[in-house]
Amino acid sequence: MWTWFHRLASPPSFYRFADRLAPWLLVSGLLLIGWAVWLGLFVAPADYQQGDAFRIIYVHVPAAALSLSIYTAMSVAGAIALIWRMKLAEVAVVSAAPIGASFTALALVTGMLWGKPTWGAYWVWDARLTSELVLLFLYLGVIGLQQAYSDARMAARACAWLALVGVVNVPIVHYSVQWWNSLHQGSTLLSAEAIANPKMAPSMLKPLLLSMAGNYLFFGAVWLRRMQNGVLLRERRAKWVREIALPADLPNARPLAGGPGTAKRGDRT
Amino acid sequence: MSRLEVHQLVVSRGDRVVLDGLSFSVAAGEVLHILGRNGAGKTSLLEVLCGLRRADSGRIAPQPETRERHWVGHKNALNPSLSALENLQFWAALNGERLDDPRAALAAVGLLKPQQNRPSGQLSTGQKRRAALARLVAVPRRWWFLDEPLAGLDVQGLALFAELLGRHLAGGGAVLVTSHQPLPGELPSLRHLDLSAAA
Amino acid sequence: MSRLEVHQLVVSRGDRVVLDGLSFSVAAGEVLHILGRNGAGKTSLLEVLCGLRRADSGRIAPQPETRERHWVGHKNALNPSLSALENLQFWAALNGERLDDPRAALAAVGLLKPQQNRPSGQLSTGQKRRAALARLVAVPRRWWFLDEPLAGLDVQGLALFAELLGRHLAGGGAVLVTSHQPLPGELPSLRHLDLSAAA
Amino acid sequence: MSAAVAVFRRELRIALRRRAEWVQPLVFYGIVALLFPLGIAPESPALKVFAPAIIWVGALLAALLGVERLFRADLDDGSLEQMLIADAPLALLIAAKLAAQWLLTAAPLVLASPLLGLGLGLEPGPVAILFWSLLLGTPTLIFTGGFAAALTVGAPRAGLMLPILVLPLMTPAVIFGGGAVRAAAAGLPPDAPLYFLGALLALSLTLLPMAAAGALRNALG
Amino acid sequence: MSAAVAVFRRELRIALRRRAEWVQPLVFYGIVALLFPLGIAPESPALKVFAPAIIWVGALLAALLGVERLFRADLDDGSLEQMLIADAPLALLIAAKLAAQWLLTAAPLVLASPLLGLGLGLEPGPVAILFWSLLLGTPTLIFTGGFAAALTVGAPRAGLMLPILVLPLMTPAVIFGGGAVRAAAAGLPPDAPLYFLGALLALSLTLLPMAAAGALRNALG
Ligand code: HEM
Ligand SMILES: Nc1ncnc2c1ncn2[C@@H]1O[C@H](COP(=O)(O)OP(=O)(O)OP(=O)(O)O)[C@@H](O)[C@H]1O
Ligand SMILES: Nc1ncnc2c1ncn2[C@@H]1O[C@H](COP(=O)(O)OP(=O)(O)OP(=O)(O)O)[C@@H](O)[C@H]1O
Ligand SMILES: [Mg+2]
Ligand SMILES: [Mg+2]
Repeated sequence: MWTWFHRLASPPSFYRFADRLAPWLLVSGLLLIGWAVWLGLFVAPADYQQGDAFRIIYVHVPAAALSLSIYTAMSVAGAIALIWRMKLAEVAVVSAAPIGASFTALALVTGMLWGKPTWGAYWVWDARLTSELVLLFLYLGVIGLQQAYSDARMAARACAWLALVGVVNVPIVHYSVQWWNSLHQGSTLLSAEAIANPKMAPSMLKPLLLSMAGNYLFFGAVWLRRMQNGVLLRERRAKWVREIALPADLPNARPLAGGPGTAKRGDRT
Repeated sequence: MSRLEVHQLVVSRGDRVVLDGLSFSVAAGEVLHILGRNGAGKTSLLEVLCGLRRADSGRIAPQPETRERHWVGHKNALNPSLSALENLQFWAALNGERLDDPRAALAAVGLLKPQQNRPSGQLSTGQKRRAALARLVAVPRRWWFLDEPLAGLDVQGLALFAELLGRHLAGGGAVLVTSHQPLPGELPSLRHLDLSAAA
Repeated sequence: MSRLEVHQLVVSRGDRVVLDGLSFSVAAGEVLHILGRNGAGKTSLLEVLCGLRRADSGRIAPQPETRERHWVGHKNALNPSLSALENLQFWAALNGERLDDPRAALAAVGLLKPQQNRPSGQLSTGQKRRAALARLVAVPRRWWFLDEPLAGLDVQGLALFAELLGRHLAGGGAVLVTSHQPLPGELPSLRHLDLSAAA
Repeated sequence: MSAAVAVFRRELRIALRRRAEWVQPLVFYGIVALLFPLGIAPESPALKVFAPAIIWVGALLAALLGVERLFRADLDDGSLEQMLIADAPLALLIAAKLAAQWLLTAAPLVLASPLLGLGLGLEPGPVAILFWSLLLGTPTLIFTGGFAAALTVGAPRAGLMLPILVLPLMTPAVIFGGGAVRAAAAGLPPDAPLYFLGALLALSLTLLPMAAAGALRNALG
Repeated sequence: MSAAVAVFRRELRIALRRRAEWVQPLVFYGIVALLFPLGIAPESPALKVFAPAIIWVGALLAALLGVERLFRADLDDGSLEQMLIADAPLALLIAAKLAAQWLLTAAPLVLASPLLGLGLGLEPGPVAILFWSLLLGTPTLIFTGGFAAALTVGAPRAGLMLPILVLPLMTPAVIFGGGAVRAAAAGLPPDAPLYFLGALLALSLTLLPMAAAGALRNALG
């Protein structure tokens, strides 16, 4: 197990492993999301209080849950990067940040859209909402910090430190509904007790769970792809990258100049 | 520890490899004068040896201990608001060293009372360099890593430095030093290491 | 203007008088090598001559005009985020000069394409110094005021500098330069000015 | 004049070395705006009362944080020396530097202020006044900050005069700026404070670069 | 340990020599504090509601402006290099630096807070809580700022990065600090937020210097 882990951590084998895994994650994720959307929009009944507005839950809740999970994952990867100086983990941190920021933004936007009909305002300075906004800024901080350094390795390790320290905000977001009397509703789904005996009608719950699973898989696929790009860019001078990224019958072809746009796997013909 | 061995050292800056598999060794009592064109990697090498920068690969054995080495880099490590004396005392306290007579150390590099007490931001280039070199006198340590210590020193400064160097070597110390000018003084145990790769 | 005369110049730093009634003159085609112990006031003198610092009294006649003089001080005037090329172009624009071929000027001091385009914070000490000296090549001006221009230059750099200097003097320029090492190259019109007052 | 243009473009170039640099000020203001509501109860009506003050404090902060670095880097690397002896009036160069600074740090705030204002619960009328007051007031803040930075960059002792010199310029900008918005919110004409802001603006644009140039020369000479 | 003491004493000594840099943040803090009471009608109840936020944001500003230059000077003159390779744990040295910073920038504010609080119309009960919450919270602010400064000091063009990193990290302290005072003002027990502040304090005093040390080593290596 440990040796397997070690081998996987080497960039070329990770690259090939991810290459095989990512398409499966992507396809299954999209299928699940599609199924959930169909069930959620056309099969599930309208809510007796909120009418059809509640259906935004199928986007909001998975996005919000992912926004927290991704930050947590980043900090775990960050810890690995800092303790074992593992390059792959460094790449993992910086490639997760933009995805996390997107999901956070999505959670915020869907939340705001949902807030208008239910609370009568797009935005209130409520603890849950505010701390989620802080989370977005933390993600943006990671992205900005990465760009502030000219050395990719240093940048990634700085981001890892930030991810580690910033993770204190994650429990604050999650428990904000309990610690402050909040407008936002409490955890009815995402807690151990709630999973044991759900309070939601099964026809509404099922699409939600499907959508959750689909989004996680989708995230996995995107993360792997971004990590692949990151690894290629980092290792652009290594032999294995040239073998992958350059046509074999062009021996004089120059190594990749770098830049995210050039490091695509599609270059192999 | 009387010998420092460096094996197959690889050091890169940004994404260029600056030192590509460098090996050498230095023994007690020796001066290693590191030469090389501008950008050859002299500063980078010393920084790696001092533990200020990580090498990509290679081995340094035994890595000199903190309390056994001196580092005087391009920068003098003088806070401009504090005097040369205060800076020296702070440096000693930082390293847990006791200074018996810091003023004597400063005088040994040619900084007299008025220059010792003035905020070091008000010293001239060469005077600042001397204040940095005073650390070598104030606390005896076996390994000296010096990056262009002669920069800015006047003729008298060079003579003082030559004297210091001679005393240090006689006492069994070793020196790794970069400099674009020849080292002053009689140095029987002088060896050269030329890094002249084009940058 | 083909002669710079300095009369009874008095310059003080803080409340100490550093130069106390200095007089000398420099003519076109000459090099004045300013010598002196650390802290003798060489940098202060050049700064006064360039208009960066006020003299307490004395006369400089005629004060060289901005567009007629070059100043390369201890500091290189390179913004670390900008490349050597961009720094050179900015300097030219600041002074209303047009550069025909800035890249050639950088190449003339030994900075090739990769070093021209890299953020100058990522250059080595000697490479930075060269980037500063490129200003001398890029824009011809009659008066050069150079404060330790040789600091950090390698052997090839010294040779390049000697060449520059020779060409400048042949063209009727004049140079006031401080340096603790002898100036490189054949300089028939070299004169010395020794400020060696104890500081 | 072309020298001033060169300084302006250089500042922008240094700042824009990084992709997406322009997002930074916006994120910054977002965070500042968010801080205040955090300190108080969520839907307190006090928020609305304080909205202009909050936004003005954001502008003040940006002015402070940005100009602090303004001369420091140039002093350290020696570029400032070259500017001092360049064949161009120093005051003009400083004005160009400050203008670039305004564009980079304050202009985004001015543009985003309507959004921030609405987010903090202001009505559209006062929001428009907020926008204009910021447009008139932020250059004063930046120029005053630049002057303060020039004073402190070289001469340690001059700094003690700082409060005396800076307070009379910065406080009025902030007070009148807030005042204009409050007047608008109360349905009163906001012209008087706006005129005052305009006067301050004219004063600071013309006088402060010269004062800063003098301070810098004095600090380094 | 004696190395940490040396760092602490050096910081104080430098600060006393460079009083100008000192006055600047205080002046600006003064402007901010002045601005709020002036900004609204004298007896508006809004002021009272906002008092804790004003004081807390003031503390935050002081922390932010102060840490900006925390490592910069040492980086420039090379002292930081010597600290990195000194025979003393870097985290300890950083903690000493930050402790000195707290004493210089935050302690005066903590001491003045009762006065400020009463001046802004708070009752004595909440004022006491305000004092304690600041005492517990300001070290967290300074240490967080120090960590962010360590992250950005090596970056060639950090721009507004520092405040962007600092402010979100500081929000928890502001949330709990404001919360405690609000609870006290509402007659509720303020223990819970104070405990949180205490926990944050313990966390940041122990962990952040280590994180800052790691970040610094990374930024310079
Ligand atoms: C901008 C506004 C909003 C933001 C930033 C936001 C944020 C979040 C976050 C971060 C979570 C995940 C919490 C966790 O995993 O611990 C969440 C969950 C949830 N949100 Fe929102 N939300 C917003 C508005 C709304 C609105 C208006 C509603 C509906 C009235 C809503 C309903 C929900 C529900 C039902 C959950 C799942 C809670 C559970 O059972 O665990 N949200 N929201
Ligand atoms: N921060 C950096 N990022 C990227 N490359 C750098 C950086 N600093 C230096 N370099 C490059 O690394 C190489 C080695 O630099 P180094 O400073 O070690 O040279 P050096 O031998 O000390 O030169 P000098 O004689 O000029 O002092 C140079 O080519 C330089 O351009
Ligand atoms: N800012 C200052 N305030 C007060 N005195 C200063 C200041 N800067 C330099 N001095 C003093 O002025 C004298 C002349 O300094 P200057 O830098 O001109 O010497 P220099 O001849 O260039 O020396 P070096 O050979 O070391 O470069 C020195 O004694 C120095 O200590
Ligand atoms: Mg070097
Ligand atoms: Mg000098």
